[in-house]
Amino acid sequence: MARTLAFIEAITEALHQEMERDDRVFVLGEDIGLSGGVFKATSGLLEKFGEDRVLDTPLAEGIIIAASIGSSLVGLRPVPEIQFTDFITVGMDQLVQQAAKIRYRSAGGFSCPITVRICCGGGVGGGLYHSQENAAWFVHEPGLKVVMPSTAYDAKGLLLAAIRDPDPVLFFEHKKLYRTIKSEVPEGDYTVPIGPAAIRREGTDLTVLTYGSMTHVTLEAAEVMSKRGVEAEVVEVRTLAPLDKATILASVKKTSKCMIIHEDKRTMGIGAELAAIVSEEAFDHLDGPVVRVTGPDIPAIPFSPPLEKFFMVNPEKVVAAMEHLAAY
Amino acid sequence: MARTLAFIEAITEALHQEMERDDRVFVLGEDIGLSGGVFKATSGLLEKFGEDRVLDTPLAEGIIIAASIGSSLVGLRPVPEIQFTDFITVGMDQLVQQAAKIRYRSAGGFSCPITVRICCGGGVGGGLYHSQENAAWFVHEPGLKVVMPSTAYDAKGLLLAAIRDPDPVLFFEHKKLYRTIKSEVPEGDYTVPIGPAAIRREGTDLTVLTYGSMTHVTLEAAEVMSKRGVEAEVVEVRTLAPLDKATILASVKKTSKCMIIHEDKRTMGIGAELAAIVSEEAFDHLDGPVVRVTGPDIPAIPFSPPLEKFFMVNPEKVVAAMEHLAAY
Amino acid sequence: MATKGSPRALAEPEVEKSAYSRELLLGLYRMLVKCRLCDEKARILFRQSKFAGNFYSGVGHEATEVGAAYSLREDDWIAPSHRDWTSNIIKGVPLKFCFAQLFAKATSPDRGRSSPAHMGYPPLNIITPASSIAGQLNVGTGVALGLKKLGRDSVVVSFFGDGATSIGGFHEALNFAGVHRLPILYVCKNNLWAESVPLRLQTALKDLSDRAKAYGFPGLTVDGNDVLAVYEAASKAIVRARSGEGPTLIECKTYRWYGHSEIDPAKYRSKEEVEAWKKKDPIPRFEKYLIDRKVLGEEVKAEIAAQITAEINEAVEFADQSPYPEPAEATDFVWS
Amino acid sequence: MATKGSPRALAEPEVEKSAYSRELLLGLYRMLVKCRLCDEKARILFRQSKFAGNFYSGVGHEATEVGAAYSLREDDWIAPSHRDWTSNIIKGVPLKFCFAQLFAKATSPDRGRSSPAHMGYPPLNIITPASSIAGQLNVGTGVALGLKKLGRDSVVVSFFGDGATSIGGFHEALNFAGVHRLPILYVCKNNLWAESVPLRLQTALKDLSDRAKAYGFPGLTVDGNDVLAVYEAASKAIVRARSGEGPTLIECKTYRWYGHSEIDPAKYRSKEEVEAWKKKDPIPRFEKYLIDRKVLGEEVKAEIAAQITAEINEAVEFADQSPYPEPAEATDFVWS
Ligand SMILES: Cc1ncc(C[n+]2csc(CCOP(=O)(O)OP(=O)(O)O)c2C)c(N)n1
Ligand SMILES: Cc1ncc(C[n+]2csc(CCOP(=O)(O)OP(=O)(O)O)c2C)c(N)n1
Ligand SMILES: [Mg+2]
Ligand SMILES: [Mg+2]
Repeated sequence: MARTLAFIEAITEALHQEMERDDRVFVLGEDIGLSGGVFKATSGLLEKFGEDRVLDTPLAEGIIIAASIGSSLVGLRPVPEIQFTDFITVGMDQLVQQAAKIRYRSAGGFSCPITVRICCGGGVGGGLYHSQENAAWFVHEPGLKVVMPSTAYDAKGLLLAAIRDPDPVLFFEHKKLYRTIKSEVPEGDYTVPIGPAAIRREGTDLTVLTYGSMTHVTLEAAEVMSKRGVEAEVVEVRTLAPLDKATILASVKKTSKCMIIHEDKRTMGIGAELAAIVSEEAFDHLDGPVVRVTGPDIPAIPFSPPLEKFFMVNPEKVVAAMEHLAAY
Repeated sequence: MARTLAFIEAITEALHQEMERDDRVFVLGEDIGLSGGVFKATSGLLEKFGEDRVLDTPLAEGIIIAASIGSSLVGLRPVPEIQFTDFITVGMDQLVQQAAKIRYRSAGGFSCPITVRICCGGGVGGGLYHSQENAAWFVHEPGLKVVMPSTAYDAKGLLLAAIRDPDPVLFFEHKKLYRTIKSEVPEGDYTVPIGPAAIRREGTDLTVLTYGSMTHVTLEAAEVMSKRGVEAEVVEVRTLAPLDKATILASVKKTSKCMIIHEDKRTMGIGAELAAIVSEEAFDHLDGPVVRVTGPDIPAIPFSPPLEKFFMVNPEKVVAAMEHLAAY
Repeated sequence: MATKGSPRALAEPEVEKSAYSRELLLGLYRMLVKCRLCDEKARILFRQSKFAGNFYSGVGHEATEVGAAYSLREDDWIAPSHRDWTSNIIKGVPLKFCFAQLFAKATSPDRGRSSPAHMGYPPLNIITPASSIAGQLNVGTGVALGLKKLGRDSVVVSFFGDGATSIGGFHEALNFAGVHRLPILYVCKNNLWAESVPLRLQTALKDLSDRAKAYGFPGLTVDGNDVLAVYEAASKAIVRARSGEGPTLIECKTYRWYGHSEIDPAKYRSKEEVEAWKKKDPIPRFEKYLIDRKVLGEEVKAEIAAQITAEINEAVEFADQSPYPEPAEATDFVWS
Repeated sequence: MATKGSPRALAEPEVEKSAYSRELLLGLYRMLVKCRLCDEKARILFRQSKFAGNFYSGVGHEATEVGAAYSLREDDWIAPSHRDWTSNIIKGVPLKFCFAQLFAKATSPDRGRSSPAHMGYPPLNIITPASSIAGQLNVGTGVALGLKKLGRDSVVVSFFGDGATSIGGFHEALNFAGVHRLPILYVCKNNLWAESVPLRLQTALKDLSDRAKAYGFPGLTVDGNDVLAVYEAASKAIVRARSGEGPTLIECKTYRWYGHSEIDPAKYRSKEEVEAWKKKDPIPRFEKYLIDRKVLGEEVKAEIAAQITAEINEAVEFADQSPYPEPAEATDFVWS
């Protein structure tokens, strides 16, 4: 049976159910046990599973990830939490030099089934160091899988898929979605496969590639445009690595126009790769430039409300870009 | 007067001259003093300037960079060396969260004039952890400048410009160039400005965007193509952040075709951003897809010679792609 | 070394505890009260939604903050962390800027960029903090290296919590400072918790000052709620650092009264623990000391409180009246 | 716990030094010689251009490597670093794979992916090392956590140099292991230099075992050229770890005879220093000990050397004859 759950409730439920189903699964991170996490994603786990499977760790992202990698080598299924992606930089070495490469460098002798839950994203007044995205770097690192759901349904299904996946998965959770997004979520077990993008809205006039919280912004803009006679096809790239090129290219070939929306700053954001793929592999089908609507190129989202607002992509900015592209 | 210097000699000379000229400049890093560095780029400095300005550091990239940032805040001009970019992941937090953002987060109250010399690149049998590039991540981080020279002339001129620049500059040195590339280098003081790309070869049939050691591979391929009647314009993007969009776009608008060559793995490599810029801002001028020739999407360059060879872009691969694009 | 313009023109710390001047004692007291009242005001303003984001109250830590930073000169540096908004006040930043910081107005030192509690002040050498823990400690160590290289006799005080001692950056910084005998004071505010993580899950040590044993310089543990104990330890360490003898790690055992931040109900701690620590409030304790020694009387006490309250109200008014930054300013100060 | 298949079927380490068996003593000796001969052979092969890349010789460190790893069971783990190619030999990896690793052939455990000296062996729980220093130490700590969670009594031995003790990852790992009393042995091979950086520029400590004082578990310094001293310290620590009493840091003072790598002439060290240490060669020293005690005679000694030499030649032959991996294999093993 499906009920309506908030995005974060879907994550919590996935963790509870998977820890019940598979006793190799354990969670670890800062503040996740006694307090249930800064956003309460892990609430109830300590009470139910005890300190042995719910580990409040020292403040040290490197060892949080390394402890996960190491214990995955002996067959466990760790699910570390990184409170804010802004602090993933401290764990970069472990993720990029260890997790991403251990299968490769051992020619398959070791595998590293960890699922790193990482809270990210802006628009909630987090300021410079609680609003970053930092997913783009990891898409450049083969060996890692990177996912970012936008619905409660996908949050549960993708998280279960991630934990069961034999590879290291970075599971990005946009904090703005935690309590603002609700959707129907089956009570039982199900997975959403890692890999396939989702077509969230069919359309014939232009393709919009997006992910994370921008999925909702894009859909809102698409509805506005629909009233103006432009039907956008919205493709949510919920797996960012490896990318679902087939779905992306099929949509662009159908609509002949492509736009990319992301919250992250522009240069070398994930939109760069999406644009590159489209312009290389669907060039003959394109009837207009591949347009990116993104955050500006500044170091991070500043705190003061007018500055944050300036940064964020909103439906109006998307609509303006859609108007422009549709008329191209 | 100009003499011929090897790429690495130009770097050494720049360090010597700038340390003589400006006593705020000092170098620090692992193995750089007593031994003159793993590749000898800093040789002679300890003897000439003493331990106070040539600091052999503990094995800890984080504090190497942080010590640089901190001492730059009080007016010094540190030039830290990172032996291999493969270990920059350990210093990621300091570079991204501190160096890139300190001017921004203090509204210009602090500035951070450091020049991080980083040795990178493959093709010399370095294996998984001595062949990485890792420049792409930083191009995504406004506040940082990223440069990568390909000639001895630029190596000296850009390094002097970097040290004098008021912003943090990541100065990438491709290790394969150190002793294989020689060019005329003036004895005296000069700078090559950070920012402008260089047109290394004029051509009318297609534009090739490249940087680092691939500049030479590309030029070699361009000569082959010239004999076949195709004139490629080779634009070396020697400053990777911020990008010189004007030069890039002007060339593509002239030739109507664009190819990108880089050694780094493909997905989310710097070619992604270059392709995105071209396909968004020069779309109307394009007569063919924006083609990327890059390393394959594997975690890093493997050691065994046949495997490394498989990874590397070489003139043959570039020629094949040029043939294809030229005929498009 | 210039101390002109410094609101507290202390040329050098006083080192003989038995001979502390009346001026010093009253100065410390005034500063304790100022920090407390400002911090409590910030909490009220947050709950009144006068500013957004979050706030990390340092109530309970005043003796540590004041004791450690009070004897700094204007040319000295502070590397604060998330819970050290008041270190700006101690170093002498006008209150109006401190509240403008909370309100993220254009008049704040960073023109609204950083979050409310992450405050620095370049003109007084207070490093605008990044959130990432141990970062300031690392950058502060770099400043100390720079000062030493320049041959200056300024010092750096770096503030951080128990939590920060677990992360790699802490180790790299202290090890480096040990090798080069840098002029820096590492002040660990051990308040027993890093968010909801208790000390027993952070370290196998009893005293975090033992961490210094790995770096070859002194580490000491002091009662962080005893302002004179902290002042004494810090001023000796500062003198030591200034004269080129190197760093000191001072662990101050203290407690935060409220949640990790204003949105944390802190249910993970027992009522008893919180109450026991509130009884150790550093301010009444120091008040009693001063009253017993006839340095302070009820009248002066009231006067101090009134003065500070007036100053705070004026500062809040300033912050309130200040404009927000213009949206397009968001793209300023990225590169030079 | 299974020891079947282990080439050295030692069920448990011997802990009473006075009662060490003849078998143990000879076993240690044989292993010392094997490591030395293999390492010197590797250096020759490198200089003969039989393999490319680089090699980090461990000559001089044999007593440390052998002493620390000799009493491991097959189910125990090793987390080696760049200078621990021979730890594979000690744990029982057939020599042919060790030389195939150097030659980066398709028959190497990683099918030619890692560089020559960065060798692991999954079937015997030897973690294929990344170069980035302290990484293995961190991942090894994670393995120890996993073993503890699974309720196994296996242990982990992590090898690293003096240099590695400066980096943040070292701190995070040891601190974490201290909190959770993990079954791991941290073996620091203090050879006085990290590349060309002398100890005085790495740390203000005299003994790196003092680093353990920051983590609440024992740290000890032993003569790293005395195989029995290392064996004794390690086997006690292993017993300790196996029985749930937690980690130990063992600093072994030793020296590397040659450059940091085969391309480093190591001119930064004085001839006197090198010669003095060569005089402390752990192998003749142990030989003398055994001969004095009549455990070893010239004949057995020659026999051992001959046997090992034959084994090495066969292994090199195997490596030589093995094919390189196919170019297109480069894209294998990226994802599952
Ligand atoms: C690298 C990093 N990881 C996580 C956080 C999130 N965080 C902010 S404060 C904090 C706890 C700090 O505890 P402590 O150092 O004891 O200082 P206290 O808050 O008790 O003053 C955490 C985990 C961070 N800021 N930086
Ligand atoms: C994070 C990191 N930085 C730099 C290097 C380059 N590097 C390889 S070995 C080494 C020195 C290691 O010294 P030590 O730990 O004492 O080990 P030893 O070589 O003496 O055995 C360095 C700097 C590295 N591998 N990893
Ligand atoms: Mg704390
Ligand atoms: Mg060493």
